[in-house]
Amino acid sequence: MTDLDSFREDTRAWLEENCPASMRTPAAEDEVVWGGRNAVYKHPDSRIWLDRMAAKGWTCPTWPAEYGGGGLDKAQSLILAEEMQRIGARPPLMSFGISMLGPVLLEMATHEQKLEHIPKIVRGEIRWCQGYSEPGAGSDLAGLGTKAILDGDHYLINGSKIWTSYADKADWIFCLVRTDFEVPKHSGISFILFDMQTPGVSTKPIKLISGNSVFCETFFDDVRVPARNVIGSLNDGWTIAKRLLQHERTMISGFGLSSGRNSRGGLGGSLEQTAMTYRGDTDKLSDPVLRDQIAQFKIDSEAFAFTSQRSAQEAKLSKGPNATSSMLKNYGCELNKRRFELLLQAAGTQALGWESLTADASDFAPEELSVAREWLRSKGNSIEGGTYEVQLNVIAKRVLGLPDMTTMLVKQ
Amino acid sequence: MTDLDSFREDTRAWLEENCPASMRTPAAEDEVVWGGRNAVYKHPDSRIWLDRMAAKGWTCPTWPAEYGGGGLDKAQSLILAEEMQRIGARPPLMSFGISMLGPVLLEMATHEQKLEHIPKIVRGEIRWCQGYSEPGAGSDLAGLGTKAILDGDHYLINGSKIWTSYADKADWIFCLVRTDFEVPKHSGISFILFDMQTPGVSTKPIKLISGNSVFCETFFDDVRVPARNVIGSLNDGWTIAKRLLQHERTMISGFGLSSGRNSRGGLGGSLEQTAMTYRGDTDKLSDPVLRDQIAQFKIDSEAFAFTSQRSAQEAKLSKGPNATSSMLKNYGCELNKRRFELLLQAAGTQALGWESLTADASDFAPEELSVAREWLRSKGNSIEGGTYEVQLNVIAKRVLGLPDMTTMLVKQ
Amino acid sequence: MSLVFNEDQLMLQESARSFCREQAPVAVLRNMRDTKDALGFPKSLWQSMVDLGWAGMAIPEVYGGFEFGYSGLGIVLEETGRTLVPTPLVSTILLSATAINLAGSDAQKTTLLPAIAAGESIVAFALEEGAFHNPAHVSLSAVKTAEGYELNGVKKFVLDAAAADHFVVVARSSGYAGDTNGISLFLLDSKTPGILVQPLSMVDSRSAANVSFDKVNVPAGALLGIEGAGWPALERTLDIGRIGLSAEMLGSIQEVFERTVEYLKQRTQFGVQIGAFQALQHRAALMYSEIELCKSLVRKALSELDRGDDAQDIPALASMCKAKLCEVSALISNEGVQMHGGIGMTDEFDLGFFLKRARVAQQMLGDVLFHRDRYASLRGF
Amino acid sequence: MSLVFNEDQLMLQESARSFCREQAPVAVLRNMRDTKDALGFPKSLWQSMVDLGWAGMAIPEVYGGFEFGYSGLGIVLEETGRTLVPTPLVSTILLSATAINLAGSDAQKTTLLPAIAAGESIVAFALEEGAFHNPAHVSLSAVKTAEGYELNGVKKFVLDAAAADHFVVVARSSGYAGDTNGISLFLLDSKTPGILVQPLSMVDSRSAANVSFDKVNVPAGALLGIEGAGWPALERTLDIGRIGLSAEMLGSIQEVFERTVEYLKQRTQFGVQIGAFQALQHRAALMYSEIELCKSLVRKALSELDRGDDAQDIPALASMCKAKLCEVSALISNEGVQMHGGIGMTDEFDLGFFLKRARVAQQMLGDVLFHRDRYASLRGF
Repeated sequence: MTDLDSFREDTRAWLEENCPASMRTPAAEDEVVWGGRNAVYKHPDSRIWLDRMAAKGWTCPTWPAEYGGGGLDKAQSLILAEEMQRIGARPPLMSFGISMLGPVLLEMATHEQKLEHIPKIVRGEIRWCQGYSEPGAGSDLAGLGTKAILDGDHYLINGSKIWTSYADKADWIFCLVRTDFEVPKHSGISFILFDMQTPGVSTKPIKLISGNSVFCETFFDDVRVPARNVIGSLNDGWTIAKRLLQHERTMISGFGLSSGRNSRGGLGGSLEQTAMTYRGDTDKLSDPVLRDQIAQFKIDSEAFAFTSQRSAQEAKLSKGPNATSSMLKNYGCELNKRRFELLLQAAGTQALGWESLTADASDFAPEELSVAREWLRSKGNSIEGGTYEVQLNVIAKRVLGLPDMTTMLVKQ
Repeated sequence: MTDLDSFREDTRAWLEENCPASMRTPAAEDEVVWGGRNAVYKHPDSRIWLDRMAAKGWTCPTWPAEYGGGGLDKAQSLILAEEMQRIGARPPLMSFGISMLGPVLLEMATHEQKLEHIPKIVRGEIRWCQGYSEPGAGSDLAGLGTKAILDGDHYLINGSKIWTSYADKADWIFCLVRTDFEVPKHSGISFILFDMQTPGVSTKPIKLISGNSVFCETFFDDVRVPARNVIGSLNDGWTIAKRLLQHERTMISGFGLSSGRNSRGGLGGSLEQTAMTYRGDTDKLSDPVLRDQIAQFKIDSEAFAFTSQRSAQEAKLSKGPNATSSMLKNYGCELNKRRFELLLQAAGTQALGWESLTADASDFAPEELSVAREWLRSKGNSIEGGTYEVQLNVIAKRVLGLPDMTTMLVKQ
Repeated sequence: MSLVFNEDQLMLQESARSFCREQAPVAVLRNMRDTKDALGFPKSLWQSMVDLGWAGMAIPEVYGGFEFGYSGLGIVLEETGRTLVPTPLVSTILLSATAINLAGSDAQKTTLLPAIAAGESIVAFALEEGAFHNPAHVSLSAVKTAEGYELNGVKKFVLDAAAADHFVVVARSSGYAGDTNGISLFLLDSKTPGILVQPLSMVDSRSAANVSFDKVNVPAGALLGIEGAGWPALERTLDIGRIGLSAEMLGSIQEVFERTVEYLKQRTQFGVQIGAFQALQHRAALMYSEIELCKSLVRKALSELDRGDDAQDIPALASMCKAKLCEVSALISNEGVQMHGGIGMTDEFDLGFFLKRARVAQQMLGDVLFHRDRYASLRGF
Repeated sequence: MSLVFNEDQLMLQESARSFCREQAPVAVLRNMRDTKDALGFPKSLWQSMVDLGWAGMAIPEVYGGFEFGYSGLGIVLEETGRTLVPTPLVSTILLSATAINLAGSDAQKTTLLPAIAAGESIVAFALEEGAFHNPAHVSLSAVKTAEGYELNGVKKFVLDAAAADHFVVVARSSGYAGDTNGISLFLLDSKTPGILVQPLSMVDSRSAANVSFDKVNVPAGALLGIEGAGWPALERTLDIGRIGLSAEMLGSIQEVFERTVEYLKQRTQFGVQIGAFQALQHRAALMYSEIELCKSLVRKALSELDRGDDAQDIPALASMCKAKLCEVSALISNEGVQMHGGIGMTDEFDLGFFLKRARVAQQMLGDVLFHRDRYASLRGF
């Protein structure tokens, strides 16, 4: 038996013993564990499951054991993922600390900084949010105006951020601030971390067209942050920001990956099943044109999944994220948007309810209502994390090497 | 009886007497009469028909009688058109002189110039071609390099033109030349007419992907042209050129207008009839997705025809071509391209023949072959007469009033 | 036939536009939503519109209307579409009044049309039975009784049912779901015993309800037209509804587009107005072109309706309008949000209301696929 | 399963690319067209390819092949697609050799496969009978006789029929057009009396012919597989053909795209490279994205084929490939011409050859609508 075989055997046995039965089903949206100081465990077993996994570092399997991670190599982590999938185990923890900040800290932070922050991410003790966009800046991320002025061994931060996901629920923020005002705009930015409980920080949720409020406006009014909380070199925050945006894109393109699967989108079955159910069809979808559109969508989804695989394989060969991340982000988002538009067509007026006014949901079932809300939410996919337009610019210039008219303009 | 009623009665009687029976059927492509010194009358009656119509000035019904035109007002010319349509009479003459040059001469030329050129256009004695585009210039029409240098009372013209339609068959050319080299590029251009038999003029047909050669390269090598042949003010040719391009766009957008009709496209019946015939369908097209695409196409075609009508009505109210000409040109061209792509789908591999190798056309019928050729030809619709991209720029800037990035660049 | 507005029509457009901008901006719909208003439209606002003659625009003079024609009604609908005014124009004026006028007896017309034109009566149109528009697929049953008929069945997604004093009900008196024969129309008081109105909360915040008919007994005089032969009047009613709804959609589309172009001129990024970016310019130019086609279709269909008995090709024109408007409405509502970026995603901004309304209007009276299919059949392929 | 090339595959790609660029540029096809070559491909060029092992790439070693796998053959096809090399790879290698290998007796395999691998035999595949791909709709009849079978009927659009020494013929031995039962495959000498080959001139300048079979008597040994049970082998053969053809289309698509991007960088208008115009940039970026999806599909399908008996989901993968490649091929061939402007419309420039080939390849072995429909059925909706 190879090492990997025995690792698989051990992993399987450990999971068998430690993963509660209740954690082997898909999590409803409100059962997802985000961790943090005010963590909510709607299902009591989810706390047990998180603690057990965190103790082994398996919330972050490939991160170094030195900082609390699992210390697994790529092959082992793949086996862990396969074994978890085999029993349908839920991810024990969702967090921007894991998907975005952590990888960047591991690459760019000092040993002390890692020691301070990584273990808490692994254990889900601190929930992070991202302070990038600013009101009025939009895609022009580098045009940010939040100021950090050195005052002894602290920075005094003033300004505001927008589109901060879950800022009202987060404990700490990783934030882009301007620390040099004399240089071109990309050059004077620093990447800094601070506690959201620091005096002067306030948040205000933004209500979206879907009726939900996952984003906030965040205001900084003379917020004092220790200077040692800067990550990487002072004024070199743009480098870190770009790196982090790549991780964000990779995460968002996952929307498209799952959009081909049968389990998503609110309505129980797949897209084609939904269309058939709402038409009373059994063998074949009776609307031939919708059938063609769904087939086209599913072919694209499958092709997209193969492309993500291929991109991951290429990234492994060339080490590090590759040029396709912009393309994957965009295609994934467009697929997700297409999926919800098709779901609306699949279910007709039953997918256009806003809320149920009856006790027994005889007007609109909860799954139907969530289709409408998620459809509205999906429109943001091609705006957040670098707009559709910005990604196309990136592909055109970085991947295809086409000349840059904006640079010509900026040079004026 | 009103004047118009009696005009209609007279016109009907005249047509009845003067339009040969053979001229009351659609003209095959090689039967169209283009006029000129080397005019070809494949059908002998077409010469008779042209001469009779030209004698009344009815080849150009609304042009002033003073210059040989019909001198009709709008209402009368409409009646003439209706009466011709009623008996299926062919247009007696096709020419760029009528559709493009004439209207501009009437507006901008001197009395002497009109007297010299208009009557010959009306009678089809001179066939005109257009010398606008130059090799390498493409959409950047104003960047032209053909030079006209004054030498006494003549200009000495050197340079070359490309995409000159039927230059090898034309008698005269209307041409844009650079007459001032010290000013911004739009300002130093003049509009000049000359005989293609002038020494130093030569042409070379360009073979297209469709296998046809309607366009030429045209070379000018020390061509001496009388200075009085300049139309309008010296160095103000760009004004005339733009006016003329509007007429060209109006003409080209006609492609889309006719693309909804049943009689075009090489295959006898309509698009949907073709699709049904090649599938052996009788009541309903058996491919439901193609049926949907054809329906979408036909709806757009009908909507486009209404839009052309509306635009003409609006132009009448506001006097002169209006802002929609770019939009109509583009939409018409795209419709024509769509039509041919759909025809390929309608007829499958039978629409993919290049020539017939059999005596009885048992491999490919002539109509099938012409679909393939016209399909290829249609790809040029969105390139000639101002590219698709240039028209969209025009709509964005002139109609929607969006700011101009290229101007910002040129200002550099 | 003229596809451009005449003086009278331009004046009407101007006055309707001012009225909607001033008296009925999007804030009115927002307020209806936030206060969970049960009626579905502000009563006093509707009365002001009635006072402007909007309710009687397409009703014959002899029944208290103004005969300004469908082109006039279309102009009004276009303007209400620009600010998403919640009104019973579609339910009561376009659908029910048309059905009554086409199929009703003189007594029925005399009773209801003047009341409608005067804003005193709201009549809901009860047709759909499933999640998709399917007018021949009626199965709510009308069985003959000694005194008249008994109705049994359920109607879904009935617009303005909560405010209605009467219903036009599409029922089946013989045959099976899918047959065009055997369809009968009824006009009945909404208080008739056995009727249960169950309000719905829809994404577009307009008023709709599911309505069940449980042993609803109506007199023979409730029949609208001839028993079993309701299909032709129903089809024409629906076509008029589709054309009018297309006019409303045209207004919304133009409003979103104009707001978007305005935003492109104002918003700067990377030091320039984003409207200077050519990719956005071209997308805007393509949208403009599609909207021009929509305008022509809607005007053509409306003016054809106004030719009365000479009207030609109405079914095909109705399907062309609805098919094209659905397509362009999807395009513009999506591009509007995308080009506005983050702000377009916020509830505080109006754009979301247009997006939500767009999808409901797209489904109503047949979506794009329904109408392309119908158009192809009408054109014989 | 790996979707990236290994060392061997990269080497093959490199050598195939050099070969095609140097020995078989588009000028070769142009010359075939201009000289109206009857054979359809240059014989010596094909022999050079045979010498490189391309003909035997997917043929088992025991029958004289090299078993380099379908991934290898796909790499070669992709490169021939880049320069539009006319070869019998589709007719003889992808279709006929596959059918013989899947359905043939040992004797049939021994006779023909080594000859094919050695470039000594060209075998055309005679399937279509109408203007659209419709494999179950076979009606060319095979009637049993004392000595074997008599074939009667017409096959259309048979690739490389002029050069073929043998035909694989798809015939009906029982049942009716449309039935999958009753289809039989035959392998016969192209000189058999009663066969008439009528060459076609197609837009893509490749060799095809209509072939009529008039009382063609063949021995019992000409049957390929079991009488009436040819469908499964035919389906698999066609799927392999569709995947291989998709690989060829992928090569053409990439070539057109790369040439277009190159042109965008070189061509200047209004004083700047046209590639700096954002609208063109975005269209290029969208094309790039679609091509990446095409690549992944083709590689996935080819490597799945190479798993032999473990291969999964081949029918769906084949339909996904062909559907997507048809769609993107239409997009790229059109955009290529448009972005090149006038020069793209001239015969002197190569682009037209790609456009013409694209439409023929799109129709061949099923167009986008055929394959989306098939995919939906395979996925159960």
